[in-house]
Amino acid sequence: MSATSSTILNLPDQRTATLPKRTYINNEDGLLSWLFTGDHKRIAILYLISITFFFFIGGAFAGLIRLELLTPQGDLMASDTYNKMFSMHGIIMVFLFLVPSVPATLGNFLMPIMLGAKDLAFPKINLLSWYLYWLGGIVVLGALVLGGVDTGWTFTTPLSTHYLNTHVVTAATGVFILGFSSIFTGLNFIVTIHRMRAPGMTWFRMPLFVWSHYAASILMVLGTPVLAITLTLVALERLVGIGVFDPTKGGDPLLFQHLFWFYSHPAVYIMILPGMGVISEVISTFSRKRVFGYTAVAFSSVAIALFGFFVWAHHMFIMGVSNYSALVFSLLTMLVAVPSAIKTFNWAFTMQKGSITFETPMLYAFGFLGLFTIGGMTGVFLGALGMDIHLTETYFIVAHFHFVMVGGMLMAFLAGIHFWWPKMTGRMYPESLSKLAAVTTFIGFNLTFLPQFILGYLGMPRRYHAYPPEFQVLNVLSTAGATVLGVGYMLPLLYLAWSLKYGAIAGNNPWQATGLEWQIQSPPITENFIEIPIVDHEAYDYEWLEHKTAQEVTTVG
Amino acid sequence: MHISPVLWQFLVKWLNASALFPREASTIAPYADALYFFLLLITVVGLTFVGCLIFGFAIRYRKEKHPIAIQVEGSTLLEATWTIIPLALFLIVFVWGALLYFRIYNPPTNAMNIYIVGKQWMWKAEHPGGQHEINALHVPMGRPVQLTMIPQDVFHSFSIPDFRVKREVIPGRYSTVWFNATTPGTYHIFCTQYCGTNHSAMIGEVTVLSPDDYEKWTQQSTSGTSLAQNGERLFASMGCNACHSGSAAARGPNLAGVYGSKLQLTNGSQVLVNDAYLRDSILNPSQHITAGYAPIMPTYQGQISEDGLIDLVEYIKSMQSNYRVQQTLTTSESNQAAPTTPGVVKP
Amino acid sequence: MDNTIVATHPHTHETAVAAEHEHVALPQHRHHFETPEQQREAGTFGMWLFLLTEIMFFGGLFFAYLLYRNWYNPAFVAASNQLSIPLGTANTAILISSGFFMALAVWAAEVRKKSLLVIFLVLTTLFGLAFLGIKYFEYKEKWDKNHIPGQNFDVREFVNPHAYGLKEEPLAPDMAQKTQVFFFLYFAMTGMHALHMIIGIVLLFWLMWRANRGEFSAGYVAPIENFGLYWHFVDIVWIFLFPLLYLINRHPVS
Amino acid sequence: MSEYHDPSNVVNPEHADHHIVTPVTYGIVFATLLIFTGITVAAAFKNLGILNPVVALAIACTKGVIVILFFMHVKYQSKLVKLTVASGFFTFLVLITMTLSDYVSRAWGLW
Repeated sequence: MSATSSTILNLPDQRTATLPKRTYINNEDGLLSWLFTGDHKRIAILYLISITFFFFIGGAFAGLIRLELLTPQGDLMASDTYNKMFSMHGIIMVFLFLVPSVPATLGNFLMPIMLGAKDLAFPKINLLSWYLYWLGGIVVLGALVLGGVDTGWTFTTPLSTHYLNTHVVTAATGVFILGFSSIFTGLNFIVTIHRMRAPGMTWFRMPLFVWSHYAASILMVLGTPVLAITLTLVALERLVGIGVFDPTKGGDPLLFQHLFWFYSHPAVYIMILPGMGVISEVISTFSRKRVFGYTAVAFSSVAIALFGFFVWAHHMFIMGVSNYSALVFSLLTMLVAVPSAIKTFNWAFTMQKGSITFETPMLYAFGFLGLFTIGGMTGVFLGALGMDIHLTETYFIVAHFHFVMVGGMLMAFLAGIHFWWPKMTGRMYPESLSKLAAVTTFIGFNLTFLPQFILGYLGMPRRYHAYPPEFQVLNVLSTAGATVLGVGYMLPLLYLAWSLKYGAIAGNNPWQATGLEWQIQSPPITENFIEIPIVDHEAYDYEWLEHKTAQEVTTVG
Repeated sequence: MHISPVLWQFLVKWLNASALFPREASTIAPYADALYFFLLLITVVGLTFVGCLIFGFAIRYRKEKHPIAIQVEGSTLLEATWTIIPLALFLIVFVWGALLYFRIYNPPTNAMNIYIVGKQWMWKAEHPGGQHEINALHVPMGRPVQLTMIPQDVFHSFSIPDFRVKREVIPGRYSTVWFNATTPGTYHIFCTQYCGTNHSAMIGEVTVLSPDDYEKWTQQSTSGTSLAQNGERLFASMGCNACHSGSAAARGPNLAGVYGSKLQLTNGSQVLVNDAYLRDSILNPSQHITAGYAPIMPTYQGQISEDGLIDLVEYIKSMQSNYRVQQTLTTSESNQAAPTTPGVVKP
Repeated sequence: MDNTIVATHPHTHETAVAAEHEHVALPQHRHHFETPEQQREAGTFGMWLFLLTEIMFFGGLFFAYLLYRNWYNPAFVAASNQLSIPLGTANTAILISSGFFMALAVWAAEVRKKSLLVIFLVLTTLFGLAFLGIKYFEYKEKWDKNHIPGQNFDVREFVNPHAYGLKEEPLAPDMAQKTQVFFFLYFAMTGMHALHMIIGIVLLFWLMWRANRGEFSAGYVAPIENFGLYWHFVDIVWIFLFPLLYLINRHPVS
Repeated sequence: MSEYHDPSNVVNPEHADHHIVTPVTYGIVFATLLIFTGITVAAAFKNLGILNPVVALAIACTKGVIVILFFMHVKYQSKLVKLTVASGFFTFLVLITMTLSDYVSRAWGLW
């Protein structure tokens, strides 16, 4: 391969290349061998299929919401139907897609390999986590089938406890079960990272992907149970009428808000941190350069996890928390924005003096950087007390968290899926189509959500089924963008499925990346390594990789 | 290309009717917008900076031009720079935001008060003079107006985007917000906290009138009885006057002139009597026993609507002497109408 | 294996597998751990992480308790005095004993004494069941007095205690309503605790059965140890619940 | 294998040797717990004013710590486990104090 080519893609000779004979995919046959597997890679694939399924269900709701908002009148569906749509969209996307997206698929698949372990510490619990995911998913879908739930994903009391007769308890049960699924994933990761590292794999030799998953796992383990107890109390309040959140019985509705956001704010870090890990890997690989300021990026992940527990009340600034408290939480919110800024600059500087190529994962990573910067900065708007008064509960909020969650997390997820697709399946996806998809997604995304910032400053409230006519033009733009975005998401589904059979054989290390996962065959064998590796280099050590490749050429050739 | 003139006109009209920036119709709005533009500025600068870095590096160090990467560990100086500069910016934003927050939530003392009751799915405005409005609010221009708000059911949120004010309406306690409208006209009121099926129908209009027009409107639309007068009737019919008669031997404390005073409670604490205190001591009296009185007052939780509470609060606020209370009491006693033990009477 | 690259060392597959099998001393040793030691420590660590989630789970309830106890102190005092101190104290002692036998069971497993292990597990279970039995009678009394929060909640006893032969100060009617908050928290907290006990007892039966088969008599003690952690955690929750719920203000009001 | 291959993590700070606690220790701990239970009941019947809940909680914390240290073997565990336990209680305290900061400061007035 010549040094001046514009890609680092290095595939084996397609005329002679074959997939390895023995892989985790064909190690055992039959559906049962998948359903009772303990193999983290197979569970990751199970998860991947499951979350894709739920992503498109949630996406369908998003499409219907945007379609309804095309006109100012509520003409496509009745208002309670609309309310059920956005509630389901929220619950499915948050609990069934975003929280497990990267950790349960890519994290599950890669974490043990990156650490040089044969599997996660508790394979059975890992499988249990997937079953709980489906149990929770089915209960949530059950709530939908039985007639829906219209609380929004936030289950705000006293609305959810006393004023709705939809299936709140069913949906809450589903989310409760999903919480356990998430706890078990996080618990497994923490134990694996602490206990299963290969000899020589010190903390500061771990890839940043692992660091960010470590931070996210801590949040999962410590935050999720608080959501569980809160939802239990909501369910009890509905079923027995106990009144902890009911002001007429002496309860405080704000207590619900505190407990709910104690989980749900860290939850946004659970969602975004693993995505940040993916971006670190991708940018490093396609710049052929170690991540700039490795320790700063690693510690900023942990800092986000730590500070993440101190800022939840910024969701409640106008809800009647005391002014003093609001001040403290606003200040802490400003502090938590700093580690994200540090990360962004480090990623940008990783490219400096690198040797950059522009494959699909890198394009998605560029998209992530731009959109996450906007998403993060608009978070500062909302963290500033006085600004929050005008912006909160409007489309500004909607645009902000979609920039972080969809523009950030989903871009990172797609970057990761494309990046590790050859490792997971042994085959390449079609490059030009995937680039098209990346660009389509980026354009569609901006068209969908940039107008919503303007709508938000105009004051258009979120969760509105009908709206004043002067907001229509921007809503039409947004809906048009959503259509493009939808196409952008359908494309990968199609060509990735296609590539399973017809993609080019990828070989072990198509990107010439340094991670341990790239040094084994693709797809890997059942216990990843024939022999547990001994790690003698840092992550992102491209000189080590060059040296190793040179040696292989001399010994094999 | 030929565009049908009808379609063209429609398009032009459609685009002209669209909004891109909200009107500035209160004294707060320019302050909020100033912070907004500052934030926009740092966002754009930050985004441009990150964008320039990415595109600059991507072009300069693309593989064709720069085939061999040069490994760099990192740089403490740079790390410190991009820790401190964002931190400093964010702290400025914090201070600025906090100042704005207190501007919006700290009403001036001379503000006129209007009560807002939110219920699924309408806004009821109650003016002290006895004007009642639904999904509408008339306010004078150039006078600070404070809204004292409470919902009957769930969380709502009262938002007037063109004034840049918003406040959650919290079940079980009064919340307040204030504004000083600067331009006559009509502006949207939104409920921004999701409150059930017809959440998006819980919108209304605030009409800002010039002082003269406002005077006219007040005269024309009054219901004839002020809130305090309603409250007085309620005070008698609920039997409050039996204990709070103001006489020395009364079982309840004297309420005349109590509003705005500092009260010594049996539990030793001192409280300022305001709207929230009055409402709470009607619903949860035992936590607000004035020193020297026995905890015998029954609770009115569930027996009186939020509107009724507002009437009572407004009445007690306006009460300067007990003359009329005692008059009512004598009349009703002579008629044998008022029960001596209150508590079972529903309004 | 033409497509396989061994990460660093050029060992052959056969020697690697053989080397692994040397480590395997116990049938319960799982393949993906290098040593039983590593497996045991991973198990303990995982169990502790699970207990962290339990801390946070009860944490929400404890905060609700803290808040309402401060808001409605008189109601909490009066309602707390309705709980039986002898039963509560007895239960505390019973649960501590149960924990003690659990600790001894862990010891018995560690020194590989099968019959002692089974005996201690049985004792642990018996004391656990005794705790639940007493709890049942406490709940039943509340049921009879209509002190279960909900539709039928009855505050007469707190408004007019003397009529019921109680020496309490009467509560104002609005404050008496707040006793419902106390009782809800009482049932939620002790109920969650009892639920954990029931789960624990089910697990205990399973462990007893396995212990009786001699599964834990050859040096593999992780399940006993980790269950012990769980059981002691349930203990600790009660150690906090007892003073917080039963002993709010037992001394005469000064 | 090479010299830094340490499968049993003997030199790892996250590692601690397996320590068997004797029944005698358990017995002493058991007795202590029972005595503390007695003290906490007795203390509740004395009027200590504001100190009543403080004493009750202090005793409960002591008992809890004893159980954690001995029954749950944390005294003999690795630094990692100790840190884990501490972090759990730390997060719990964050939940309590930060939420309480709102409730306590609400009473300070509306500014």
